[in-house]
Amino acid sequence: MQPLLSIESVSKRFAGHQALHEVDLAIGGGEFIALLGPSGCGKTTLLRCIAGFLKPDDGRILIEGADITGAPPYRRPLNTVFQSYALFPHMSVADNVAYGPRRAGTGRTEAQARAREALALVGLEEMGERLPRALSGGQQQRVALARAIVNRPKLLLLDEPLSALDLKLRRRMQIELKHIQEKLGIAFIFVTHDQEEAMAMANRIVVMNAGRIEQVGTPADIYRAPASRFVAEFVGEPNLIPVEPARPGRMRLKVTGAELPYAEGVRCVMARPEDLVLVDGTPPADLATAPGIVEEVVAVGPVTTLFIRCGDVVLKVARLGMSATALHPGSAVTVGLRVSALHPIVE
Amino acid sequence: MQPLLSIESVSKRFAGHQALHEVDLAIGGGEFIALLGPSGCGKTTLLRCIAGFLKPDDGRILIEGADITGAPPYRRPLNTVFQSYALFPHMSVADNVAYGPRRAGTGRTEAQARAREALALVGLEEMGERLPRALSGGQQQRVALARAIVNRPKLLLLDEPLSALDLKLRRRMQIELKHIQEKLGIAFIFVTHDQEEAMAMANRIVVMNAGRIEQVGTPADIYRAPASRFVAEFVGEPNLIPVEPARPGRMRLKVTGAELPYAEGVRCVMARPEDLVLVDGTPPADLATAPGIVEEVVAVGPVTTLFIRCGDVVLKVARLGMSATALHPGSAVTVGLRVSALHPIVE
Amino acid sequence: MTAPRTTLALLLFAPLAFFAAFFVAPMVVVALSSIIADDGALTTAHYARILLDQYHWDVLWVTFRIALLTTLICMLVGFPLAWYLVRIVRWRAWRRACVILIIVPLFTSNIVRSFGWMVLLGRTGLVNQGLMGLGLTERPIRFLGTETGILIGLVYILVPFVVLTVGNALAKIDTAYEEASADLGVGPARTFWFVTLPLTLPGAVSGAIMVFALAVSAYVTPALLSGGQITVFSMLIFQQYSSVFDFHYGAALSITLLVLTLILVTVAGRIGEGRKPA
Amino acid sequence: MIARFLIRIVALAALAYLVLPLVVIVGASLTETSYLAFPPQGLTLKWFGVLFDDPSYVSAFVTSTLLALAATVVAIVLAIPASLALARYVFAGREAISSLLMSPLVLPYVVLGAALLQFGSAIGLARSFEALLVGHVVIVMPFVLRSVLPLLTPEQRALEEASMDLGATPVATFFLVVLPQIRGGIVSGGLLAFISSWINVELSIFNTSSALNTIPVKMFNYVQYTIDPTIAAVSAITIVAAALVIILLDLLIGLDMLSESRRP
Amino acid sequence: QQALHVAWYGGNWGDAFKACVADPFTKATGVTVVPEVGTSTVTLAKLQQQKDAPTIDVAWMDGGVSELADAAGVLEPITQGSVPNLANTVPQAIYKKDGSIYAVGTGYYSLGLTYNTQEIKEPPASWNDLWKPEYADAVTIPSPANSSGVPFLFFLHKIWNAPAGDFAPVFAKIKELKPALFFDSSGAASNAFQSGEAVIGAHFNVGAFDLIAKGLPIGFAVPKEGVWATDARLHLVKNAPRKEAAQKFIDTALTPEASQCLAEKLFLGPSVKGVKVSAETARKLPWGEKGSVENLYLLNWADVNAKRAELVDTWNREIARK
Ligand SMILES: Nc1ncnc2c1ncn2[C@@H]1O[C@H](COP(=O)(O)OP(=O)(O)OP(=O)(O)O)[C@@H](O)[C@H]1O
Ligand SMILES: Nc1ncnc2c1ncn2[C@@H]1O[C@H](COP(=O)(O)OP(=O)(O)OP(=O)(O)O)[C@@H](O)[C@H]1O
Ligand SMILES: [Mg+2]
Ligand SMILES: [Mg+2]
Repeated sequence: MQPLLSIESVSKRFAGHQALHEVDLAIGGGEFIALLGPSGCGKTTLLRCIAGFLKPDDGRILIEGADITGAPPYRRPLNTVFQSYALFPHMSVADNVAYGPRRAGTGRTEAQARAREALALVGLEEMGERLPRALSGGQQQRVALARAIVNRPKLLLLDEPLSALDLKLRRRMQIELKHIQEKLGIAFIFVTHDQEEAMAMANRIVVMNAGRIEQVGTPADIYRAPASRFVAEFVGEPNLIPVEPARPGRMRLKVTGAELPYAEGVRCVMARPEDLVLVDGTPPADLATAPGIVEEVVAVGPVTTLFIRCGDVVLKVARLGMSATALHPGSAVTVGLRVSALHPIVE
Repeated sequence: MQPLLSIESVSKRFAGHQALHEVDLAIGGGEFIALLGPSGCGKTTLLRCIAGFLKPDDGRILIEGADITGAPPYRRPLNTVFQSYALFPHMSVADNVAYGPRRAGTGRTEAQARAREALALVGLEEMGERLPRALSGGQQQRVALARAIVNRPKLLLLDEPLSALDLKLRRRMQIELKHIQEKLGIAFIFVTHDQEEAMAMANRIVVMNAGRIEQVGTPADIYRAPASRFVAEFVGEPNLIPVEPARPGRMRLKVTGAELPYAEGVRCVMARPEDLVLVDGTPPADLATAPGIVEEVVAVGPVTTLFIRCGDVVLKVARLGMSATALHPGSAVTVGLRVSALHPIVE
Repeated sequence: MTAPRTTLALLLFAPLAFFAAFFVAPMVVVALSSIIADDGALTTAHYARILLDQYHWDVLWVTFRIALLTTLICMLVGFPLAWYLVRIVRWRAWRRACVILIIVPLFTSNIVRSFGWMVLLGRTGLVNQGLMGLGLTERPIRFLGTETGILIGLVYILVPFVVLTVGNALAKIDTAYEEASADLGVGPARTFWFVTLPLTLPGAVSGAIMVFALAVSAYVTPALLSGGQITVFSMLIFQQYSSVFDFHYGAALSITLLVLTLILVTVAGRIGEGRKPA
Repeated sequence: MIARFLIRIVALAALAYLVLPLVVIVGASLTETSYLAFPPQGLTLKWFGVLFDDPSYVSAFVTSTLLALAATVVAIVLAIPASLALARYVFAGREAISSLLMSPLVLPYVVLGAALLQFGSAIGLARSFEALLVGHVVIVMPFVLRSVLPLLTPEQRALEEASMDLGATPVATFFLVVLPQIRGGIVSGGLLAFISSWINVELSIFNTSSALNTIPVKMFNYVQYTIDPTIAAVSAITIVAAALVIILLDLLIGLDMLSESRRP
Repeated sequence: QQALHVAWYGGNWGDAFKACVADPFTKATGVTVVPEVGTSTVTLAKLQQQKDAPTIDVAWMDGGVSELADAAGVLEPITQGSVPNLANTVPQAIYKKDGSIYAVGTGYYSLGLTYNTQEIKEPPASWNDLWKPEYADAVTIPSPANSSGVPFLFFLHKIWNAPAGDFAPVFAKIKELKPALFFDSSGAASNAFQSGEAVIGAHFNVGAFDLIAKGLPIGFAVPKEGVWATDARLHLVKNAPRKEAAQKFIDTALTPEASQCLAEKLFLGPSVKGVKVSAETARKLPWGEKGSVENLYLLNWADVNAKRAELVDTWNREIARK
């Protein structure tokens, strides 16, 4: 099937800085794509190329097979929620939202009705008469969202649309966004630097680094089988345990001494904190163990993370609930890890 | 002991909107306070009253017992890290940081030395010569921090200083901030809308809602024993299980039928998702159980949340790791909950 | 951003064509006539006559000094006024009334205004009467026919330009910067000096350049208020065009003033601008 | 507080300085004497009567106003695209073009006036309304440019992008988003432009004729020989008319260009 | 019939030209007159610029500028046949070059001593009174920007008997003067006198008597050295589009009625022979009560124009700087 959006080897360079480097990506209709990456990696640049505010130096962008690389923004069947909101300061909130329909030729009353509907969707039905500057940051962001979805585009680009919202509202908006997305069948490209958000919402996650795509995959793929150390570190907290060559065809974990089949270019393996357990008494046979000392205990909501020093390496062990706070820095413990849960990191 | 900062029944009203409603708060020296609340609840307003940019309509603000309610900002022994950074665009980074000491009469060399020191503290010693606009968002935020701490104030106000950073950098900055705070012994009032951040960093959390303080307490207090439904919902994902009056002096959980001592005004009790477990076989005696059907499975990093319908109520059950994804929507399960972990919510 | 050529052409075509036809072309005529001798031959004699003569440099110095002082005083008067209007006045009706008061004087004819100045500043004018009445001076102070008089007149018509440009710049400054400064323990006066002033500088420089340029080229006001006792460069030019009728020499004078002023203004603009477009 | 008080004093003194000559002029226009006198001796409106009886004054008023208006409008129409190009793009010759467009500001008007007359007669444009107009447009355009350019900021650019993203064509974007954003600059620049055109003598004087006379040139010629209260009356009318027009403008499009930007 | 375009001066001059010449002309011929108001120099500039297609038919210009206009070749000879009233004109007022008439005077005016009668009780008798210490900072004389400025230097040169061609003594003396202002327009001088800024100085009889007529305490004196005078002249523009009407207009200006009218209104000394004026007016004529055109110091404009640039330059360097 023809993808909704194809990005073919797009490059973009700013005065000596390669912001995008031969980026390839294909997105199907109705997909929810999260674009994840550190600050300055080129997320916004890629979005602006898709929206038409930047012309790629190289490569093509197609929507439903039609080359739109050179098309002006206002001819592209997509809308954007801007990182800086970019609300029109001289128009009321309702007029901001009604702007798109009005330009598309919708009558005044009809456009206002649709604006009201969109504002209701983001929980701002009563703010229509205000000017944007009379709203708080989070409220402004929701107006920007309402303004972008009111036109029912095929593709919505969102540049960190939820970053200014509090967790509760963010969760609500995540769910609502997802509903909106599913209900309208709009494909979303959602830029975020919050990997939990990306995992909770996206069908697929695109991880970018320094102008390149590092990995594209489902949230579980990205989380459990990161393609690089960068991805492993960027998406959640990894335990990166160094390995050394052992007898031919094998390599050995530095911490527990457990052995793994040898793989070329692998210097360490990754285990997520939740893959590690604390062992009381005799460990089950499939667990490799190492003794350690608790260094720090961080309890954040449902998860408590223990930082446990095992020789040179500090291992993070996640436990559910706050009960783990019974352990204090200095306690001696035994860490156990399932060798089958280890994922080799190729460098 | 005299508190460092006392806020006594401070109210602030903007053109018909009550932004702060008789807020009372006392903060000791060296405390790390997180101000948590939804967008528009008055966090920034409260901070601006403390900093002196807004004059409360009512109430008093005292620092070490001295009434500073009417004092101009430049006479208050505290500094602010602004939500928008507000770095002086016409000065180099070093000059920005040296600005406070210089204006306080410190000599040029001495001020520059202190600026360098403060910049080193935030890891930017090499950026002194640059202009703020040549830095990334995260770096700008750290400069703002350096500028605010260089004067060694007794109290530092931080308005969402980390909200623009990606998760990885934010985690690093959280740790660094905490270290700086402990090292300098400065009290921090830290505005955030991220409850994980608040829990990870603060000694005490102040939860605000609609211009009022809902609860003040340690992270564990707030998380485990929220004073209201609002706090319970704002800080993490609660299971709110309705209760009904049972035989005299007792009330009954609607879901499992377990009984609790009666308390006035309680309509529901809270259990965190990590307090609930899935039961295989015979449950232990201290667990109340209920059968249910899995509705949805959401895996976000280390935690997988199962949404399980038990009659009218959907219960959230948190499990560590992605193994839980073996359960699919539609599976029949038994949910168990420890009655001792339940916290009644007073309305 | 690099420009799509067609967009650029579209935007610039009309203004450039207009300027080419009605500014550049006539000025080329002037420039050409400045290098033509009476007999039609090419010559640099007019320029030599200007540039090799100490007198012209003296007049230039007077001209630029007056323009510079005018600019300075305009800033000193206009800045507080702009500040007052933008930051202090809370009552909108009064601010608007002030804006009107600032703009309206520009509409009055120079000549009538010079009568006003005579009534106010003349030998027997209200100011001198007041000063003498208070015993502050015995003889009337001469304002008219002095550089002071010219300054008073020029500042009068040029101050509104500063107020409007600086006022616009002030209104645009994000107050967060001033709050940050106050937060760092710096009082209002020094916050102004170290933060607000530098931030308004681009606007102020733009206003100052406008004032300086207008003051350098002003003719009617200095002519009326100098009482024929001080010569500024534009008077020399006017003389050639209107009473001596030496158009070649007049053209050379014009080009000299134009070039020198442009150089000064460009240098000042470089210093004040600093900000490059995105 | 003290600084604030001082600023108040300076500002009020400056306002007084701006107003005093106006008081003298308006006062002198009311004198009963046939010469200019201040304070006025007796009060009369007869000098205004003289003006209104003289159709040439009325027509000069109309010419001046039309000319200033047309020059301002043309200058705005030309300056906006030019400033968009200068603010938005980096291109070869940008600096040169910017200096060129600003340079009429530093040129004594009399030079341009004579040059235009000379050049204009060569192309058959001398001493017509059009000849006056093009000259005025040249000298007033820098005011509009200088006022509009600083408003075309990157933040402003983001709004344009948002507009186009929502499907508005560049033209629609210009009228619905750009124009409202730079209105303040256009208004204040346009006002300066209008004023500069309205009071110009040096440039106009070469291109006026009997049928085509502007108020300042008419007054200039008049006062070369005689000064009497009629010219004070002309100025007084101008003052009142200008004030009324500004108030009207304020009501119509809002001149709140100096109001402090309020942050949320 | 097309309207006739006549360039003349502003202020009360224009009013008088209209009342004394244009109105009777229109009444007689039915041709309306459109005034092109401007100073002599601006008028000349306009004539030069539109040499090829003039719109102005007749132009009033001052002595001095008149010669420049002739040299610039923008004038058409006036002939006896087309302007019969030339016969009534005093010979001094008919300006010829190479035998053809390029200009004709319509009345003389002078630059005399004008003073404030409240401040100065005795009419001043000599130009040298301007240097009296009690008038310091309250004196006015024309600057070279005024059409009388350069001629006035010649006049001073003559009354002080300076060596021929050497103006240094004149400038030296002027340098000692403590002026309120050097006026560059007649209006500026009037302004200075009516505001009290100047109490004594040179001013045109036209302007001075205008002030007197308005009730100001001003006096006009012809000192013992005499006064310098010039005239307002009419010129026929070369290739004038309405030549015949233009000639008729000039003819009208040379009638005794017009001349008398100008004398009554502007106190111009008539250039038409045998014009009678009232005793009241006679007192105000440029040559004083008893004089005639013979008493005027009329310059040779060729000399003036030849030295104009040099004198302006010297003035700039010596006088107009502090
Ligand atoms: N107009 C420009 N000129 C020069 N460099 C630019 C420009 N725009 C972006 N860049 C650079 O290109 C890189 C990618 O920027 P981009 O805005 O796409 O990052 P981002 O991934 O969106 O970051 P963030 O999460 O901070 O928004 C950065 O290093 C940035 O400095
Ligand atoms: N100057 C003002 N005028 C009118 N209303 C205001 C003003 N400042 C704030 N408000 C209102 O007061 C309320 C509290 O605003 P405040 O900025 O304190 O919220 P906040 O908790 O900091 O929100 P956020 O998390 O979005 O920054 C909001 O509803 C806001 O709209
Ligand atoms: Mg970005
Ligand atoms: Mg806030």
